[in-house]
Amino acid sequence: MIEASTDALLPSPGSRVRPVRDPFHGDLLEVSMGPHHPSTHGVFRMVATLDGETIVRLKPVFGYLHRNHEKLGESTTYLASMPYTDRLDYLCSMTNNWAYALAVERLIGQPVPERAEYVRVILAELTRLLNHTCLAGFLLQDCGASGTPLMYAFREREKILDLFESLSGSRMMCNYQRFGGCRVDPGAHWLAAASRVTEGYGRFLDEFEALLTGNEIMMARTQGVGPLSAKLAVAAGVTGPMLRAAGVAYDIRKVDGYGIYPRFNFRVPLGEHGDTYDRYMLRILEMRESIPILRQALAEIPAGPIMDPKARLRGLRPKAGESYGRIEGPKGEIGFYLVSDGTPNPYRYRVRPPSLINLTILEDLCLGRTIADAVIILGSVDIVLGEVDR
Amino acid sequence: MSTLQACLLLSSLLFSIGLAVAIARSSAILVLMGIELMLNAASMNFIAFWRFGPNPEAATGVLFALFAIAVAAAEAAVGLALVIALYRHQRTIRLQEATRLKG
Amino acid sequence: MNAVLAAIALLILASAGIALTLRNIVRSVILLVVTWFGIAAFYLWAGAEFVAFAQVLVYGGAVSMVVLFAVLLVRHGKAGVAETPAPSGRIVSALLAGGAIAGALAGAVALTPLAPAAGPAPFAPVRHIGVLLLNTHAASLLAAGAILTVALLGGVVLAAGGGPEKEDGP
Amino acid sequence: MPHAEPWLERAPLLLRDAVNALLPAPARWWVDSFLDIAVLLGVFGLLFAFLTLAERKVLGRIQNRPGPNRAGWGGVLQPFADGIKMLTKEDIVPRLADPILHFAAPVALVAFSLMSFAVIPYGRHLLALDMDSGVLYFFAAGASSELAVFMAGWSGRNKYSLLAAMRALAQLISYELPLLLSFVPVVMISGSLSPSAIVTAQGGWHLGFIPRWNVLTPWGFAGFAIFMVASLAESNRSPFDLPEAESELIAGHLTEYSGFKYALFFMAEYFGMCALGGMAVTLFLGGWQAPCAFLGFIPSYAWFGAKLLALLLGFIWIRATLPRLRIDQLTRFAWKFLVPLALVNLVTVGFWHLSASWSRGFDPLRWAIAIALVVIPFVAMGRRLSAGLGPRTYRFAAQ
Amino acid sequence: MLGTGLIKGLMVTAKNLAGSFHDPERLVTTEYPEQRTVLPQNYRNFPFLVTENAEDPMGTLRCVACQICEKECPPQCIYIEKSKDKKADAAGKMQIYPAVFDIDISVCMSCQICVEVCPFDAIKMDQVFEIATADRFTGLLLDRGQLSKPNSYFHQIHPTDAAEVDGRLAAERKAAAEKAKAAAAAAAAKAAASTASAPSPVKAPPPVSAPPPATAVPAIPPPVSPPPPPSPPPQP
Repeated sequence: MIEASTDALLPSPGSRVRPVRDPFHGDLLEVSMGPHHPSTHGVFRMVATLDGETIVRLKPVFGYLHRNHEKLGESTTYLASMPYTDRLDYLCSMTNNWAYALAVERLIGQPVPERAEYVRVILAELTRLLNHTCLAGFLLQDCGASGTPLMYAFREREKILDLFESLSGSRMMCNYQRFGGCRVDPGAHWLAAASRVTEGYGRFLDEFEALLTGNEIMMARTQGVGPLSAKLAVAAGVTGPMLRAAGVAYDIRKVDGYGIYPRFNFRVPLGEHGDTYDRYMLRILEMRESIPILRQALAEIPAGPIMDPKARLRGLRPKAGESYGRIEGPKGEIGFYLVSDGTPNPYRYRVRPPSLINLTILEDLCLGRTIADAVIILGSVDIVLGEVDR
Repeated sequence: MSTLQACLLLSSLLFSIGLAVAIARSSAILVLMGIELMLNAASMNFIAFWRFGPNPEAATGVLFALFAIAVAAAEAAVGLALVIALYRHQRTIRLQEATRLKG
Repeated sequence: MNAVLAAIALLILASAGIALTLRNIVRSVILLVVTWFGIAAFYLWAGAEFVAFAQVLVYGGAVSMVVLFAVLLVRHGKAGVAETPAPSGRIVSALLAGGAIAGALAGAVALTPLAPAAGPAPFAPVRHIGVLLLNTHAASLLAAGAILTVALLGGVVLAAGGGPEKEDGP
Repeated sequence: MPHAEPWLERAPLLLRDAVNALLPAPARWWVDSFLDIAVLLGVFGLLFAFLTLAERKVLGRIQNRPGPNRAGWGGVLQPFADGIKMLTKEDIVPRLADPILHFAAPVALVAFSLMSFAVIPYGRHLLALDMDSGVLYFFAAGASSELAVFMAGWSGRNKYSLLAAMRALAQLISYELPLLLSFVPVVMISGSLSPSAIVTAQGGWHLGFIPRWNVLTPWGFAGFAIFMVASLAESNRSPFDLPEAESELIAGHLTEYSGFKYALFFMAEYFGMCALGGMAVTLFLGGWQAPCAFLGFIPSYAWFGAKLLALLLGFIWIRATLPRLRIDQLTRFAWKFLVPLALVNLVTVGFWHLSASWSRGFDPLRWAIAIALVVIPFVAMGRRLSAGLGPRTYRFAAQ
Repeated sequence: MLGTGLIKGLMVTAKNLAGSFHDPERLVTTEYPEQRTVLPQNYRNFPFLVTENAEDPMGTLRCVACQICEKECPPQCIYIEKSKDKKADAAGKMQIYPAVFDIDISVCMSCQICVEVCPFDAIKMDQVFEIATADRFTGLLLDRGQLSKPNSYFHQIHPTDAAEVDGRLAAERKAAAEKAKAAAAAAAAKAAASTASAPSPVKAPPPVSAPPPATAVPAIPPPVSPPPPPSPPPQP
């Protein structure tokens, strides 16, 4: 309607309203959602073509937050890239750090002391709790829940961020892992605090689920919305909870058994329908599985050095070669691929960002759904634009 | 001129405007609106006669106006459904172009 | 009293007249809604409270919504909100027909000897109307109900018949 | 207790009489009307101001944060600070907008929502306009307000606004019917469309202590529930706030509004909420009647105010908790659930009316049948509505 | 039944509404300018340069302008120019010092890498965060004077780290002093031997005197608290 009227009444060439002619659907409405839109989780943009409220075409546009991350990684030393990995997925800096440290450790053959491995597991699982909590809050916010679940999620997230802050000095940009260990030793105080947070988390999850998981509106909004088939998920390289929600048992903690994960006894929940509700519930279930891991790690952590005494902080000159370090990040497989040519800077520095790769199937999930569904599907994909655009 | 005559004059003018709308406009929706206006003008007459008529206790004028409103609502619903069906089939609601009855 | 009537008449005729000339359908429709409100005011002035509110409820609340919905649904292409004008011949004939009818009716009204205005405004309480509806006019009420039901069903069938989109409801 | 009314109850009457005594007879009608309007505007204007504050405070408390608390003691001056901010902001009208409709929409919306205050009986002697068909007037005024929402959405020439306008229309068409059907039982029982008569019909007590409010009967409770749900939808409150669904449509029909026009929309939303709440109190909660006989010394308008505030708190509470429906679910909920339920409720009230003469012995049976007539369709239709939805169990990968 | 989930959710919010009035767990807001959270010791934000002597902040910088941090800084926000001359450092040794030491705080991302790579414990992380300024350019470009803060400040914000650093530095200096003393003694012995072998005292070198260590580190306060011993791991 707008396009017709602008044609006739308001000859404004600067108008950004463009009609879309489609012989099969009549004239459609093209809506540019983003880059500044309340629910695109940052500066993401979806160019949605609507027939009524139904999406017939959806083009994700990203790159508004591109920062040259990989090129920067190739022009600085190995150590200097570490703080930059914090800024990839700024909710999960600890796991980003770990994946990068793992890649470099593999490149230079650096062992990691036992205590550091335990600390890494503790931090990774705390990060998983943090990320999934945020996701659940944001997803329910996208469903229109007036911020209440989001505030509850942030209330709990705050406790984990406080832990991170007292350990690494920064709440989100932790820059904590080093090649061959971790930077600071968590004292007994910190471990006790982490234990308290872990024990309180189950209660929070119960309350959070009572708030909205059984809610009829929430179920009506999410069940059967945006189902992702296992075939498409595997073909598109989707990883993480999204893949497992589609029913594919693939968890790098089990597959690779990196670090000391084989010592832990935990289950990998699987979804059946692959819809938005499954994606949401998978995260809740994973959080519930993370709690026993944390409990075990906090109980078993040995004394000892946190850094390998022979580890070198600077002046790394790895022998020519390549390595790939990947871990199961909260959003999926986060990996770093490094090629060394013997100089202090990596020859090639490449990130495998789970957010970006999970996002590539957005249009497949949204076609035929309404614009309101697209918002929650995007919310359930769990992206952070810092990682998508890099 | 008595008040009743003024009322009747008003309703006849409204009726004429409705007629003009129905004839002059090319959009099917507006044609329907014109017909609605004519119906309304008729209802106004009922009310006017009830108000100034000899036997207001029977309230026949009021009841007639009520029925007219109900039937007009039904007419609007069916008419607009027709417009939408027309648009579905022929991609236009201009009456000059909607010359085929076949869908 | 007559000043109020004059104001109401001005509102009704002006809004309807302007609606006749506007090219923008949405504006036309909204002006026609104003006309309907004016007619409701006329009913109120005449003392038919119940009819006035029914008029607002049905026209202002329901018919206008359906009309606007229809305008938005058929908004694309040539049938956009800016209506292409009808051929000038039709406009002339419309004005002629409207003018002729208006003249004839006005003449008739002016020339017919009508009984002078009755006394104070009659009052039709809701209870009275209800009793009348269910006693004397029960058959008409049933007929109106049947017409409405059939119209509703017909409307749904017509609007939902063609394609995947529906006017409203399931 | 009309013979022994406390002076507080009669205070508004006394005030009016005092004013009237000073005036010549011809001016009294005008002054009275003006007084009514001024009092309504003043009271509800202030209520609006503090309701925004209360909403933000309650929402904050529910979300574990204190809410606005900087302007004045505990934040009491916040509404006025907001008002000053709104008034001094730039009023932006998009270049492509339809300027007339863009201006008219907020004005019409506020006007319509104010009109509905005229017929609500706020107290035994507090009623601006005692109209024979007052309830009909109320809903006529309310139904028109959605027209203004459409105007707002359409005039902005913004695609989000346009989608919001479509949604507003669909929502109105869907929820007007259950809203109207839900109060028909009350009209059937009390035999009047006049709000004051409906309130009077709810006076007195069953067994001496259970108030004879409509909500305390099976059909009344069902009607009240349907009325509240439909009025949530009518006033565009969460979980039916689709026209201004922030996460999809940015601000819906308000996207292109700023400054004072935006404030007017806000005001109209709260006015509409107050009016619908007031009507719900009148129709179902016994209006200004006190819940117990011995509490009759508290003036009736205080009871009305307390009930209204409780309902408004309920609105806020619901908003703080529930997510939003999708537009097709919204219309389906209205047509497949609320409308049939309201129709069944008509049957229930018919039964209730016909069985009114049953002797004491059959009274429990009457209640049981009426309750069954309400509950069974609710459960059955609720099950059909939520077919295929439900909690799921999840499997775990083999170790 | 339809609605049970809704009611459950409403109960949760009601519980939170009530809880926010008496349960500190449910009202977590800190009203910032009036209330302040206690920053953890490890909290870091923007680096500063440590000076040994609070009275002479510029004269006793630990920094010797080795430029390692400048090289390692990921966003390259440090700019150092070496001095042409040498000045005595806190230990009295003649050192090159930074003639210019600028950090662009608007670029710095507080990653702490400069601190980790500094071999002289000369740059440490600060805990300031209220540094907003309207001046976009010079206001955020801190120079040597603005960056230098006394060691006592370091003790104040990071007591554990500071104590450890001071202990290490004292040990190093002691070792250095002993070495110097030993070297001096050796030299003296050698000199004595050479005098003994070559009895011509005319060309004897002047006696080398190492500065006494006690006066070398006058600004170091005693450690506030010893670093906590490595905690025994909690055993199951």
